[in-house]
Amino acid sequence: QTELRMTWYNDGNEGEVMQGILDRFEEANPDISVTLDVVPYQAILESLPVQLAAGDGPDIARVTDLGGLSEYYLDLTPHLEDPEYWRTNFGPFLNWLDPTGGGAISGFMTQLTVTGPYVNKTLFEQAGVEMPGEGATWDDWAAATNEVASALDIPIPMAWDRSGHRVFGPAISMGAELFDEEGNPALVDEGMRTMAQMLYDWHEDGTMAKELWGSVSGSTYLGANEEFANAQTVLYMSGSWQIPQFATTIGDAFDWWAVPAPCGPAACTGMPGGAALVAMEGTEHPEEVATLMEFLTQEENLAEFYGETLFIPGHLGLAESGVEFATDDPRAAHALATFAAAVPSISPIAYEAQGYANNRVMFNAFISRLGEAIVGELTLDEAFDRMEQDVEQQLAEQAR
Amino acid sequence: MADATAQSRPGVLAMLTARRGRGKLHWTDVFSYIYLGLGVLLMFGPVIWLALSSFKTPAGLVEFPPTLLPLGQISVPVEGYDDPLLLFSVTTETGETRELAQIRRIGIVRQMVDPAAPDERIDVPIDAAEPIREFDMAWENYTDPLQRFDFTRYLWNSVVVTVVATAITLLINSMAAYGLAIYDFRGRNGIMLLVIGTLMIPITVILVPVYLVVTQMGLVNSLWAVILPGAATPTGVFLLRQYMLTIPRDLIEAARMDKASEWAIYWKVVMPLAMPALAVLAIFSVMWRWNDFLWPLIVLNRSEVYTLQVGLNAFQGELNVQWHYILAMTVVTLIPVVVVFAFLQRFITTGIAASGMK
Amino acid sequence: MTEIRLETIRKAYGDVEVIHGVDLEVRSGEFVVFVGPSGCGKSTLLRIIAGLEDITSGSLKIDGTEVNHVTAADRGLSMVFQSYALYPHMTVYKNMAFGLENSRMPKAEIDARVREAAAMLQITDYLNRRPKALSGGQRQRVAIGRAIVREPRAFLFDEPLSNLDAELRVTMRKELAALHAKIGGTMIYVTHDQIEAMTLADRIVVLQKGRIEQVGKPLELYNRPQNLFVAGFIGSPRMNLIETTVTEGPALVSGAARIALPPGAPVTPGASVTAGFRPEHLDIVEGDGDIAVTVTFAEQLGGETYLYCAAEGLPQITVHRPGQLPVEKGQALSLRLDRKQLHLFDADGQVLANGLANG
Amino acid sequence: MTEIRLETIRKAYGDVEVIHGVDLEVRSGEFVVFVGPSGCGKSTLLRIIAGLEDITSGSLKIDGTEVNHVTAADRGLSMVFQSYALYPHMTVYKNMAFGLENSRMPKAEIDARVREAAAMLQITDYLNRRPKALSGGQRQRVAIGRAIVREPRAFLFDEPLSNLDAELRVTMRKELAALHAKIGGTMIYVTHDQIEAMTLADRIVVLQKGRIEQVGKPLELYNRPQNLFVAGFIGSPRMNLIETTVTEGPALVSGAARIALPPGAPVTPGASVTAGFRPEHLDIVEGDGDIAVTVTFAEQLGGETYLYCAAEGLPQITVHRPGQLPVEKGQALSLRLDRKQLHLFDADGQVLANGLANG
Amino acid sequence: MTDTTGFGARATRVVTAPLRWIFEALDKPFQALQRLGGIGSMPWWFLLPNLLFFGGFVILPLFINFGYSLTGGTRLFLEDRTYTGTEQYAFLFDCGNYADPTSCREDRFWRGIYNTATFIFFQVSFLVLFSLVTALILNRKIRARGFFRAVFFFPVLLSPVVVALIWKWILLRDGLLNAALVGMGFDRILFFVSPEWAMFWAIFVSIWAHMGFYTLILLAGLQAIPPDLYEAAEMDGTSKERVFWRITLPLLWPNMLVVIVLALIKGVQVFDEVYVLTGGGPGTATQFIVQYIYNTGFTNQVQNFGLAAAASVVLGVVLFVLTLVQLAATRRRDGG
Ligand SMILES: Nc1ncnc2c1ncn2[C@@H]1O[C@H](COP(=O)(O)OP(=O)(O)OP(=O)(O)O)[C@@H](O)[C@H]1O
Ligand SMILES: Nc1ncnc2c1ncn2[C@@H]1O[C@H](COP(=O)(O)OP(=O)(O)OP(=O)(O)O)[C@@H](O)[C@H]1O
Ligand SMILES: [Mg+2]
Ligand SMILES: [Mg+2]
Repeated sequence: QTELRMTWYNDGNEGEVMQGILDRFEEANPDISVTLDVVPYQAILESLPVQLAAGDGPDIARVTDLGGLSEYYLDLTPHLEDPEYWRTNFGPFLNWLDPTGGGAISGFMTQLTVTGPYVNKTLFEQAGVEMPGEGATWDDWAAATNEVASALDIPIPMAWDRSGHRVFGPAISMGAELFDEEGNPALVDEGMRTMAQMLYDWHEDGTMAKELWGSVSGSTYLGANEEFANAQTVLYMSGSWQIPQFATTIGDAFDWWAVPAPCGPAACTGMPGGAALVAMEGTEHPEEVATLMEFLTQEENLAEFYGETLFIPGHLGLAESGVEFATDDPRAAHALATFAAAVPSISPIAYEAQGYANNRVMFNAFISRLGEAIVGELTLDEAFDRMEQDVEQQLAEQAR
Repeated sequence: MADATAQSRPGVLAMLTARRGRGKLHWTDVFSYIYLGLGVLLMFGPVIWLALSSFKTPAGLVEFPPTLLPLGQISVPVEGYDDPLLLFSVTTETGETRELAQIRRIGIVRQMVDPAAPDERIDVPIDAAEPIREFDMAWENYTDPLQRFDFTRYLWNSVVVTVVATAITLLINSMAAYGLAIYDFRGRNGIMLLVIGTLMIPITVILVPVYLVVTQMGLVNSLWAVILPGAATPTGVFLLRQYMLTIPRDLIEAARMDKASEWAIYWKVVMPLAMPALAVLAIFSVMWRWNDFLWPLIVLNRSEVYTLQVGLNAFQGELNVQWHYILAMTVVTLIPVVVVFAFLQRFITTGIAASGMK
Repeated sequence: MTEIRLETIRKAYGDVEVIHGVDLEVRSGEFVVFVGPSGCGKSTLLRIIAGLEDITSGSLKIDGTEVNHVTAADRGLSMVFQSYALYPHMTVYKNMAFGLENSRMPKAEIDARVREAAAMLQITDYLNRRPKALSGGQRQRVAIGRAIVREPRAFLFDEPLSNLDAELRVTMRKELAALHAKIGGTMIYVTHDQIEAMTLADRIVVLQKGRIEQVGKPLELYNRPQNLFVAGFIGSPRMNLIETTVTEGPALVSGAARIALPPGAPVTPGASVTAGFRPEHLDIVEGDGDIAVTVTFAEQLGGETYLYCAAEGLPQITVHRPGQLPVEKGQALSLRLDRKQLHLFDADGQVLANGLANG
Repeated sequence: MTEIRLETIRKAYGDVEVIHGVDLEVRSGEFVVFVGPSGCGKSTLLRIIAGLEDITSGSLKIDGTEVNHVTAADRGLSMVFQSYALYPHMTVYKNMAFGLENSRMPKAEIDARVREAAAMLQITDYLNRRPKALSGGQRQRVAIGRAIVREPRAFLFDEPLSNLDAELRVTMRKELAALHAKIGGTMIYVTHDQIEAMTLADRIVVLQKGRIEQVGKPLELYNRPQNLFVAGFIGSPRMNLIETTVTEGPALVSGAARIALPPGAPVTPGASVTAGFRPEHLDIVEGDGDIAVTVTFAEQLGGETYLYCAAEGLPQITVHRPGQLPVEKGQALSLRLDRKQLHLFDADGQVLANGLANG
Repeated sequence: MTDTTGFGARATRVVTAPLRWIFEALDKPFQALQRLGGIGSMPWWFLLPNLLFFGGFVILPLFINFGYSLTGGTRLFLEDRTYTGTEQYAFLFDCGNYADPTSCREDRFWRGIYNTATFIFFQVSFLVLFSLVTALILNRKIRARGFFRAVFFFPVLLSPVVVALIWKWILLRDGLLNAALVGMGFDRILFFVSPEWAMFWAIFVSIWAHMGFYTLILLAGLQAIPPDLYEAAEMDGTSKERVFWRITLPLLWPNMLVVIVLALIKGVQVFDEVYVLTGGGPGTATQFIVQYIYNTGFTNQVQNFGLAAAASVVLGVVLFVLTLVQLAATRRRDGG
């Protein structure tokens, strides 16, 4: 009997759902057993790369640094019965997993995410403020949330996840290009400066609270889901993955509403993203891994998975046909619909950024330096210089 | 004879008035007891606060101002509704307060019902209703995360790691300490310098090289990978050696005259006498091993070898900070430490005092 | 029974030689006491015999076999340490049994031996106590018991009584003497206490600076010291020693002292001679004596009296008389020496005479 | 000069009273020694006088002023501790100057006083050393020096010599006596050493269990003990004490002893009487004596001899004779008591007679 | 401990039975070694197991680490990495002005160093001060001394992560402390937003967590001071203040030295508790040198082992100097 190990992390109930599917798989393939090793997310980010580099990695892992770890992925193509199925249904995402563009098939998205804001609709109602509608700009939202907050004495008008990934969507809306003509990263341009300046000003004028972006260092992630769930903030810029969690933690305490990505001069886009389940090159059982991956990507299994976890499908066919989400919460359903609808309007730059192997270098450089600027350790201009230096240095180091 | 009566006054009063010198109550006496009182508050308070908080619901946790005890909202069964409904204290427009149960909330309005008169529906603006609460321990903070994984297995792994590692640490460190304390040999100073030198290297900075060594030995994903690397602690050698130096040489020589082999001297004479220092090291070792997180996270990626610390943190996802679980799990990991402390604290005090060093 | 022989034993720590060639034979069953000033090498010599220190050169023989390279454990000797070195974590029983267990003796025999020794030393009642719970004298006995049970070829003691208070010391001294009388083993005993040496020893070995000064029976050393060092060292209070010049007569002259010697005394006029006379060999006489002194200080102990006297040009002269003497401070006395007990030493400190005919 | 008066001083620790009403007057310039068995309260009494312990009841007066509530610092006394309690981190000079600096004395005067005391105690050469680098005797002197410089109203000593070895103790004892002779201050001295008490004291205070048993000059206590406790306590080796019955004659009979008493001895036939006689008051006689004994153990110290003898129905009898006695173990002896030195105590331990006419 | 019949003792015997068996079993081989090599060889046999572990898991990694510092790239295995010589060091030390981190190429490294220095300065001073005060008070004749001693020692047993969580939980925006402040009519303070407050709490919490240990060392020192010295001082008419400055403190000095040096070394190594408490923020206000190393080598997407290793070698040199200071200090104590 062959044992396969799958390293997994959980944001919600996806582990349990996956376990259910795996049980069925084992039933169908008695000679293969699959063990789900649930680790803290920190291990996926920090330990997994080292383990993979040392050759001690698992057979399959759920990862978020899609491109960065691509050198360790297994190309499943030779082992798949129907590679075309994969190309058709996972086409755009396969490139994220293979930034070299060689056409390898290494895995699929357990979850597609789209970034975008949530608002506390109830607060708007209580304050009697009109919610900005489709096509509203970030400035409109800033003004509206400020109005609500001051009317109801809400401490934080607007909160964003402390994450470069979250910022890049709006930044692209502001006109950031992220890459130069040759496709090399060019982090700081006019659009990015506008975005950074905007965030900086919001922190200065109290639209955003320094607690989030100012209170930790480096690239540390901090979310505002608690503040949002406790109605401490009017608008929360995060992403589709919060839906299952809000459905349980907020429930019907107030009306939490996902709204379409606000606009900038260049676009109205969020960032795509997500986690992928990928096969690892280090495996001793590529055949069995392929068997498992094929099983997992069967349409009905994926449909069950996305449906139960309330994840936006990373399967084009299912995206088209729609997944029946296992929720009777109208707010969750609305949010899912909103994010799913946003997928077509995502800017190509955003896709390119998400597919770029070293995108985290850019994210981190931006968020850590901007954070330092916000607390006053650097001026914004110094911060821009440092961002570029950081990116340049890390890429150089990697190229050695 | 005010002093004499003070001496024999019993109980708390005596405790409050007892003091070092004779003569009048010195300002230092007053200061001492204020300091000690504040000390107890400051040292114990936070831990107790943590323990209390760990029984609060997520909503209770973020409540401001916080309540001292964990409270839960009361729900009552109401005729005509399948599930019990949550009870609120409602201030009506006329200013009187009533206890109403909520059916559902729509926008900024709660649809409510009087449990006594279930037929009539009342609409109440949300800010006019206050939840009614009572003391309620949110045990689910503990049971939920513990059910999410194989708690007993991880616990067993943690216990194995802690016990085996502590045993190995005590054995090899005490042997080394014995060698360095009892014998006078060429190279001893060199080894002591090495020990003291490495005493100061924080493990965090050599994580990767140690991982390389462990990989090369093929230990990854076995408990040995967690047990072995920290076994030869310079701290332990240093502590034990300093203590063993205080054992009179005569005893060693007496044992030699008594035909004891060097090994017998080590374990029958020196080890029992080094008990206080061994106990201190044992306590520290248990503490280190039990709480170890960063290192197991790197070398263990298979669930059958997870330790409790890795397992408990596995519910920390990419995007959640679930304080109610974190606090509860913190309390869980605290329990063995508290137990060890309760049993061995007199060893700690005599041990460290006697070894005069860490 | 065991005979121990030391042949030109030398011991150096690094470059410093602390034992300079010691020759000594300890006879079977003999109680030999090492005395000497602090740092003279008593302990070192004892530890060499025990095997706890290496020998730098020379040869140590036990019953005729050289044991230079035999470890302490295998020499079959027992040692009682000054600190007793009882194992604090073991009961008295365990302390005594430990050595036997190490040689894998059957449990029953261990038990028998321990109980026998305990009975002999009257510590049977404490067998289950830890040393901490014993008084000084009891600890002492346990230490001896631990030595006895192993039925060693010889016993070594390093100042075993020096940690006890004066009264207990007297008791334990008598017990040790009784013990030796009873079991009769070869014993080597280190002390710097005069009285212990005098009362316990069959023979005393006086050491100084790593060399043997004299070996002999206690009263022999007391009565016939072979050199100035032994004369000054043995006896408490010390022998009075005064440096004199021999004049015709012959007589010894120095400051306020003029000691006429009987004819035939082994002195040459003009020579420097040190005269030694013990405090108890001075009589207080009416009229002219040998030395005219003034009492500076009198100690009336009731049963005996010590007088400390000053005399012109002489060091302090001590007088020891039995009973209570009605002597006051500042009183002038005339002292007369017992010639039979007068010791004379030449300029090199070697003895010229131990006792002369009464002059 | 300072007079210290204790009036029914009591001291209790919690519920346990350890000093049961002590009355004592220490006269100005007097050297008073407290002796008594361990735990009898000597140190406690001294510390009460020093001000280091509170008084439970009673009154302590220095020069007529009650000082019960005066702090130690303000009583103007100096104390020399058993451990010396020298400040290990200060030089000898600093140690001696410390107390003076506390009272903000001008530097020049401090210097003068320290140097004067140092000269007197012959420690001028060590003024810059730390206590660690001094020998026991030197430390002792520093401790005394520290007491002297403050020119205290009285000196208190708590077993100051007990940490020294035997030889040094003798020297330091003499120095102390000389010191008292020189500066003449009031001194209270605690010891459990017989000889120190006998030789140093103007008066000895014998304590037992927190009570005074007898106060008197040394030889008075030695020759005329008022009760059994003092008789047994003063004198080393101890007085021989045997319990006897008075028969007609009168005579004292017990076991192998039959001691005829001269007529008029204060005894009633049939009464129980304890007879006490010191070891040096026993003569060895040919033929019939008072007690027939067998020697169990003889200690020949050269200048004197101790015999430990067994007699039927009696405790061990100690005999102390000057000189070297040719006595062997096991030899039978006949002992005769000096009636002039015979002490008789009644059944309550109170004295009946200290010395009788020779019978 | 002396109780040989109680439950505790019996339990101990049961627990130690296997240990005893192991020791018994090891007796034979060690006796053989002793017969073979004599007593002179025994220390090495006793040291051997520890040295093996030590060599494998400490010394060897230290060498590998040094190897890393001379190489670049992101490869894990030393042989795959590009040799760069001292470039990593040069990069670290590329500064316009060493006193101004913003002028340095690797500004975070220097910020880490300056933050660590600030932290150590305050943490060590106050740690020593509070330990001393606590030890002095615990050394007085107070009731329930054992209890109070335990109270102050207790936090030493908590893991750094737990310590940080406990305090974070209290210091949060809606935490207990802010509730108290609001209750007393003050404004809320966002402790983790202000660099000064963040540093303050980092120092405070680390003192809270470690004070008990140092207190115990000082307490041991205090208890070793003979009480009669105090009585002698009392007889000498010394005021309490003077007794403290002139007697207690000098005699406690050796222990103080141990405490200071240990606290310094632990201060340089500070990482996890502050990392969990403040996350190094706000900005980089509480980012310390060890966190810099950890981030550089571990949390960044490009795991820069070489640079991290170079920084840790620099840190090692600093620690080594501190070690020498300690050795010199203890030497002096032993000698003088
Ligand atoms: N380990 C050693 N290294 C160097 N010298 C030593 C050592 N042990 C002892 N000595 C020296 O050897 C000499 C003899 O020491 P020993 O202990 O035998 O003296 P002792 O006669 O027993 O003295 P005491 O009566 O003080 O015990 C001393 O001068 C001592 O300094
Ligand atoms: N602090 C205390 N608490 C309770 N009892 C005490 C205390 N100090 C002394 N004692 C008791 O008081 C009695 C007298 O003690 P003290 O120290 O005065 O005796 P001592 O005559 O000096 O004895 P030693 O000759 O052994 O020094 C003893 O029984 C002792 O146990
Ligand atoms: Mg010696
Ligand atoms: Mg006393």
